[in-house]
Amino acid sequence: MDIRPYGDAPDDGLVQVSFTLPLAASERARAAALELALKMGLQRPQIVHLKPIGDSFSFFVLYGALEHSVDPETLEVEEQEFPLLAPAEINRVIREQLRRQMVVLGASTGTDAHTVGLDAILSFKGFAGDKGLESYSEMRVVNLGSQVSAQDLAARAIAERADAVLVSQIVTQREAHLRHLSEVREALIATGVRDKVVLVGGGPRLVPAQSIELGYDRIFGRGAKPSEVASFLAWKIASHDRSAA
Amino acid sequence: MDIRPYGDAPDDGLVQVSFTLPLAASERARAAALELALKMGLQRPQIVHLKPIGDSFSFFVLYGALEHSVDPETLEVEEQEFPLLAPAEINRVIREQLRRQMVVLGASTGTDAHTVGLDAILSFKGFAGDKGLESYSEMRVVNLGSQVSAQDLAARAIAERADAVLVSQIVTQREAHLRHLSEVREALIATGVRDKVVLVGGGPRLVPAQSIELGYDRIFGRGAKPSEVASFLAWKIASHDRSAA
Amino acid sequence: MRKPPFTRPVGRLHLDASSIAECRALAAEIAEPLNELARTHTTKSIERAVLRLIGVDGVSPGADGPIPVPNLVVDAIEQSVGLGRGALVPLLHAVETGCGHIQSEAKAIADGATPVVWPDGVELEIAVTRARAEADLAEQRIRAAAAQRDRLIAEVGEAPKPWFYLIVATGNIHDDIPQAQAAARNGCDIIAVIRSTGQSLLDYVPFGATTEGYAGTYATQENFRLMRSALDEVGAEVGRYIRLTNYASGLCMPEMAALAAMERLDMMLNDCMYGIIFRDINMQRTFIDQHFSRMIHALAGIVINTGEDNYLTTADAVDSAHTVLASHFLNERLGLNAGLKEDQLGLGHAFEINPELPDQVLMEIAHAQLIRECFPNHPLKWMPPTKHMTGNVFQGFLYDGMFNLVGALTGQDIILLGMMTEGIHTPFLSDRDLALENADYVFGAAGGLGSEVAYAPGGFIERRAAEVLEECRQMLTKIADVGMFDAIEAGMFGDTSRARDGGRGLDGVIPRERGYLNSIEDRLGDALGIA
Amino acid sequence: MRKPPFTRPVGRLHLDASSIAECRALAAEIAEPLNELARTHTTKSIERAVLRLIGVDGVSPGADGPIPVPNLVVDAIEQSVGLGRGALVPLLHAVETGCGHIQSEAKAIADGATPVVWPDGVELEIAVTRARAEADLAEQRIRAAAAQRDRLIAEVGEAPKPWFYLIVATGNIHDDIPQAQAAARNGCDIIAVIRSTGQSLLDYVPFGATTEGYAGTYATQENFRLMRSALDEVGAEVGRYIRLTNYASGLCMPEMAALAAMERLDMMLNDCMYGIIFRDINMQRTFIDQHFSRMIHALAGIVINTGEDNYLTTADAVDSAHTVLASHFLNERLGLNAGLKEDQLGLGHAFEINPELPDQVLMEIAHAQLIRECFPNHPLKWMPPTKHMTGNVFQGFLYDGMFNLVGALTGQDIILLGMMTEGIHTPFLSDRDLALENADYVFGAAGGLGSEVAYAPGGFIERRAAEVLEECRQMLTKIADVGMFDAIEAGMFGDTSRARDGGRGLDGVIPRERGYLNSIEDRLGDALGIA
Ligand code: B12
Ligand code: B12
Ligand SMILES: Cc1ncc(COP(=O)(O)O)c(C=O)c1O
Ligand SMILES: Cc1ncc(COP(=O)(O)O)c(C=O)c1O
Repeated sequence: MDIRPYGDAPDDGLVQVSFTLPLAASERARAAALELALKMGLQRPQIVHLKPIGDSFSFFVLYGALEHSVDPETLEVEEQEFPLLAPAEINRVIREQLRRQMVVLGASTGTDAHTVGLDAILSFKGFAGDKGLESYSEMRVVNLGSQVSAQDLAARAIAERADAVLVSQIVTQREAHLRHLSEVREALIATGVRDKVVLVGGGPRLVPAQSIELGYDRIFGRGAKPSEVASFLAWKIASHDRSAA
Repeated sequence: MDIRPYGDAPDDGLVQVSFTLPLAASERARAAALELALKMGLQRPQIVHLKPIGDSFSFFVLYGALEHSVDPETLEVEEQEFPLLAPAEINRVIREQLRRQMVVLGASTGTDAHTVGLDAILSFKGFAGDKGLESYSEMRVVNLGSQVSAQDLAARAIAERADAVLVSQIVTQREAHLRHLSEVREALIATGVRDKVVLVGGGPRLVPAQSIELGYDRIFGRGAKPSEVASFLAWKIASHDRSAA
Repeated sequence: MRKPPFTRPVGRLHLDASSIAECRALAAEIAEPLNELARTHTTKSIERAVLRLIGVDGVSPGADGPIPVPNLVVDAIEQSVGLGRGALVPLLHAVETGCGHIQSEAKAIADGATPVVWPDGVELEIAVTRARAEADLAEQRIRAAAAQRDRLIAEVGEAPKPWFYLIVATGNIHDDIPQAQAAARNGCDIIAVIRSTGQSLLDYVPFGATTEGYAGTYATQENFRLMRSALDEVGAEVGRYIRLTNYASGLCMPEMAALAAMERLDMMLNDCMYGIIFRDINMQRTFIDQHFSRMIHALAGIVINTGEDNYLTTADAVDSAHTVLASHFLNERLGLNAGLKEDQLGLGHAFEINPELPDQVLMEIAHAQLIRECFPNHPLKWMPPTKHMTGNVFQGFLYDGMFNLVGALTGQDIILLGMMTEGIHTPFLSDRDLALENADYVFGAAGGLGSEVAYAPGGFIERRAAEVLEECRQMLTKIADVGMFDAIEAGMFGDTSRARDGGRGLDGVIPRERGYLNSIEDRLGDALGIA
Repeated sequence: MRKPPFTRPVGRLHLDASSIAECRALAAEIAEPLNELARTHTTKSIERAVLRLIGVDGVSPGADGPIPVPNLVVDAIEQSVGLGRGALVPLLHAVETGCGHIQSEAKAIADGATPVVWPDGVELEIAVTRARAEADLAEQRIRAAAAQRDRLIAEVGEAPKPWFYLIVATGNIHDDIPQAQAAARNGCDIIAVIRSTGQSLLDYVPFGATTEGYAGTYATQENFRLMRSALDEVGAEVGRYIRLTNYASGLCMPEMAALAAMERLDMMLNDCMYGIIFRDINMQRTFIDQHFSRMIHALAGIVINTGEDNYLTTADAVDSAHTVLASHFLNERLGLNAGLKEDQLGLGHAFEINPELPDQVLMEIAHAQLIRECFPNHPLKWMPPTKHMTGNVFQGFLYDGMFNLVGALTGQDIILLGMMTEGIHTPFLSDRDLALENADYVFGAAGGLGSEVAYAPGGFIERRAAEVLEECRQMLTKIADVGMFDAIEAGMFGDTSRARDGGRGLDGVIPRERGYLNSIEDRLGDALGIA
């Protein structure tokens, strides 16, 4: 069944929109804002707020009834491809698969200096009560911190005989994160280890659906939990038998 | 030249959107929100916030780059059809045209009990430093207050020999304002005085462009000033020679 | 919910206690003639309320749609034996001489099948006896609902104060319900279903479940029942008894009170002047109606909310701040006179000053704290910004937050949560949810300031509060001088002038004649000790 | 703007003055070895800064793009006569023996056309004399910029405090400019152009106007100049001198200070530890660089901003609140040692506590007021929430408002305005404008609370402040014991541990040898009275 946004009643379609136009506040600017709203599919759009910003910009808040609808049942929703496992289970899988500790290498790469997200996944303390990968007895975690170049990371992956490489990317302006993630993938390919590692990326503005286009085994987004990452790693080595690496 | 919204750089198209979907918070709800955003023309839409409201609604905040653009120069912008006049000038026009005081009848009609907007236009005190119609020596203002029925208003228009009828409509839920404005127009037509009065409507959710569809001589919107209304009335009686009424 | 322990800070402003006492004395003086008016008059709505309380209900078909039986009965009595002696006796006489069943006989009178007769002698005595018996039943019914409230609160749990109060207003009771439940699940403690525009001008209470209100949902007994049970359901789920509110206001004020009492509503907007000023309802009608309504509320354990905040939508919030306080003293006195206890007097306020004025927040604090200190035992209701809310929803969200903060600082009991879209439309589901997040944050994070903060002695806040109190004292002195009716005619409240014989509903005011009987009023008076 | 008169409330917390004095004494003790380190070492960036101050500028083509001439000259000197005696003498020797023009000879050395020679005897004396003369010119140049600032402020007008501080960050200087101007027109007093990710790790300063930064715009001399003149223009228009800020941080800290001094920037982010902890820059390099940078800032009349707020992005804001205060005492001491005056020490803070914690706002007030009282003469910089900002822009806008309120209550001088989209993206033009509206409202409406409010003696706020002060005293005692390097290695700041020989830039640290000459440092030392 098709649904539309719910403002105050079923199917009223009401949505709120705000944007700035590079126009001085004027009737023409209003008309332009309404025209854009119509193009977005807002029926009977109302400009409820217009604020001049300096003398060549105008900020608008609008409400309107969206003409578009969507049938949620027809949408492809990614089922999480791996099962969530308890730590003991994860450790057991690793032991069985690798017969040694799994080596997990993590870094925030390129010019990105953010480490809180990476540490949330790696460090013993973890995130929101969920312990990090360091707490798994069958993992050996090497946290390289931030601002690590793709080359250094690839070199360390070889040196440490890494089973998994975890890349954190927080800064997204001008698509910096995509560029940095690609650099790591290319460096791993160039050094011939891409197929020997599970390659995982993460950051608040990434979503799992980007895994394929980025050539990663898995991308994690906002609010990712260490236990999810650990479960994925266990599932991945089990299902793909990377123990040969 | 086509323009697009300006987030952080020219032509980046970035807009903010929020809405509620009648779905429990879930991956499917996310997918539905993204799908709607795409239909609105948001490229690379990002769900930056998802809040469950109870267990059958989800509130979303999204950002994305609008693919639509608009050329402001090609838009029809209503030029204000009348000139803004100083009070003395307005009084002079009325004197010349009518050779008596102009009778202005105002009311908030139907079930609408809001008077602040109407009083802002009519009362001596006015609005934001702009004196109301009562301050014009050549106007006799009859403020009927609120909750006036269309029939009573039409009857009073005849009794007072009104030159202008001003209708305020504030409550818009379920299009109450449009209904009430139409009732007044119909009542004036039924009693045969529609053509003898300048019919003006006003309220915060109305816009001048609605004048024609509503069969009003002029509609005023949010932030209307008494001096604008007075200027319009003067212009209207001068250009249409209603002095015969 | 992370509300810190609730306290009502007092003693912060070093107010002049004798001035406050003088205000109370003046209010009592002003209220006396209004009391007398209520004692000597009845209204059609009072009589209909009485009939409803003894079980008259339902509608009969009419030319323009169904007409409530209580209206038809009262009108039939008016047109036959007159209403000056009340509606109870003629109806119960018909009942006693007829089939004995109240609703059947009421229907018969409504349909013109049974003529209205004023009984004499023994028949009168029989009718009066029945009236007293019915009054006992009505009292029991009201008490039972109140007891049921207490039981449920004990069972599911009481919400910690301050109570978060939200409005639903879709116009459709079936849309209101899920919205109210969603709000309760996310932290709301009180749901008010606001009424359709125009309902307050109807001289009858619509019937049944309704779906077609404008900017509000019709208040009907069935809608009360549906919402009450939906809130009981969600209350059990969330472990907090969720209160329900509606409006005992407009031409049917007493009937709304009766329905609220029977359907276990918990709070009612019930102001002695709101209808006069903001709905142009006749002042005599209103003062008479409010008295009986409040007696019902008193016994029902319903907390009333007054509406002084509204004055400052038509008058200036700085210049007229004292009118709010003056009206509070009057609403308090009239409430106490009708048997309400202090803890049922949810005086409503907020002094919404233009946010562009310097020191706006300091003035808000001064005013709010002043009310807190003048009414230390009252469950005050703190209102959010409305008039100065624009289409800038972001800034509006902040204003709401600052009002929440002032409410927290000054220990207000009931917090009506502001809507960021107040300047635009009746609230969206999400507006309400965001408002709850706002309040949850502000009260959780800053609520403790109430017991932590003191204001500079002789500082801006203290001086401003003293000034408003003094202006209030002067205003009450003047009103005591000219009387309430003159004061309203002079536009002293809300900058709006109303004539004593103007507005709607005066035709429904009837002087009580010798032989007038309202056994329910008598019963309530006894029970409340205000005979 | 409707800011009420600015006051710095003090004496509200009844702090233990002897404990504060002890903290200061401990900080002096801790700073001493760092001073000694700076006295006995130079760095490549210091030498480049010195060259820039005497007029070396421009770039020469390199394999991977243009290389700044100051880098090429310093590298050439390092590879020939070594840097242990400084870069001034060999360069000025070439100048004196060459065409006499500094930039030409620098270019010649850069291009390898002129060999680097360490002069002896008279030639050495001539070079040294020239160095002293150039130091005079450099001093004049710096003083001239400072005087120009004073003149412009007198001419166009000074912004009333608190100053609203906004960040622009498009990456493109030509987009930054209109955004900064729009912000100034709508009430902003200070513009900070934040730098591209990665710039702080560059061991050179990029050249020219730039358009391609990531999440920030490259700091270059030309970008400084463009923005400075755009702000002068808009300042004249709005009648307020608009201050410009950038970052003397990262591997080129001293050069940034030099450029800032010459291009009349007004404030600089310039922390003694930020680069160590958040950019993994070597700690020896940083402590040496900060000293010389601060001498330049001192003479230039630049207000520095420190970055203690950042600690609480990686450490817990409640548990580690005292680390902020401890670091303030250290930044203060190191600043004073470098000749900065108290009114140039814009200590940065904010203790961003999880908004879901009870009493969050009370704790924010306690912490902010504590800093205010410990540093009563310092132009404190108050930071907005960042870490706990989510994608809920409405709630975020409210958090920002509450932080503004705390800033107002506690009399903070410089208010960095929070962005409702902090949790999402670098600010939109409209985010900044909304932030200005937010601050304008809060400071206008509630700013007066700062002089109005007192906190309960022995109450939560007072107790919390005392607790943090005591924890700070203990921490400084411990650091005085083990020394600064060990403290950082132990992760005492920002829960981040750095090794004394780790991180970037240690290779650019050079022990001063006998014969070391830095006539500019000497000149600054004399001028500042810290010789
Ligand atoms: C803390 C912080 C900092 C700290 C970082 C300290 C540190 N050591 O990490 C400091 C102050 C140093 C800092 C600096 C800067 N910051 Co910063 N910072 C933040 C802030 C406030 C919080 C980020 C955070 O810690 N989140 C908490 C963690 C737990 O969440 P998370 O990172 O999303 O991680 C979770 C998931 O994403 C995921 N995840 C993350 N990484 C990985 C990796 C893997 C393998 C997996 C599986 C999962 C995963 O799991 C984590 C747990 O769920 C954000 C704003 C905000 N509220 O988000 C800005 C923000 C991220 N910073 C920003 C910027 C621009 C900068 C600077 C570049 C500014 C400048 N030009 O100077 C500099 C950095 C310079 C550089 N070289 O990178 C921008 C980025 C804008 C954008 N989208 O491009 C933000 C969004 C602020 C803003 N609105 O402008 N910052
Ligand atoms: C004040 C107020 C009240 C006061 C009114 C007092 C009075 N005597 O007027 C009181 C408290 C009584 C009130 C009651 C109600 N209100 Co009311 N109220 C407002 C409020 C807070 C401010 C309105 C106002 O005074 N604006 C200031 C004036 C100057 O602006 P204005 O009306 O827009 O007028 C300007 C222009 O529009 C124009 N204009 C207006 N009229 C005319 C006429 C002419 C001829 C011309 C030329 C121009 C013109 O010129 C004016 C000057 O520029 C708004 C919220 C808000 N912030 O807007 C809600 C609001 C208007 N109310 C609302 C509602 C729903 C109600 C109630 C129906 C609630 C209820 N169910 O009980 C009741 C009214 C019942 C009824 N029968 O109408 C809604 C309407 C929603 C909608 N869009 O449908 C609003 C938007 C609040 C909300 N978000 O829910 N309200
Ligand atoms: C005190 C009071 N009474 C009544 C009402 C509602 O009016 P009505 O009676 O039209 O439903 C309000 C609305 O805000 C109010 O504040
Ligand atoms: C004190 C301090 N220094 C420097 C910076 C900027 O870092 P970078 O040197 O990478 O530009 C910041 C950023 O917030 C800071 O707070």
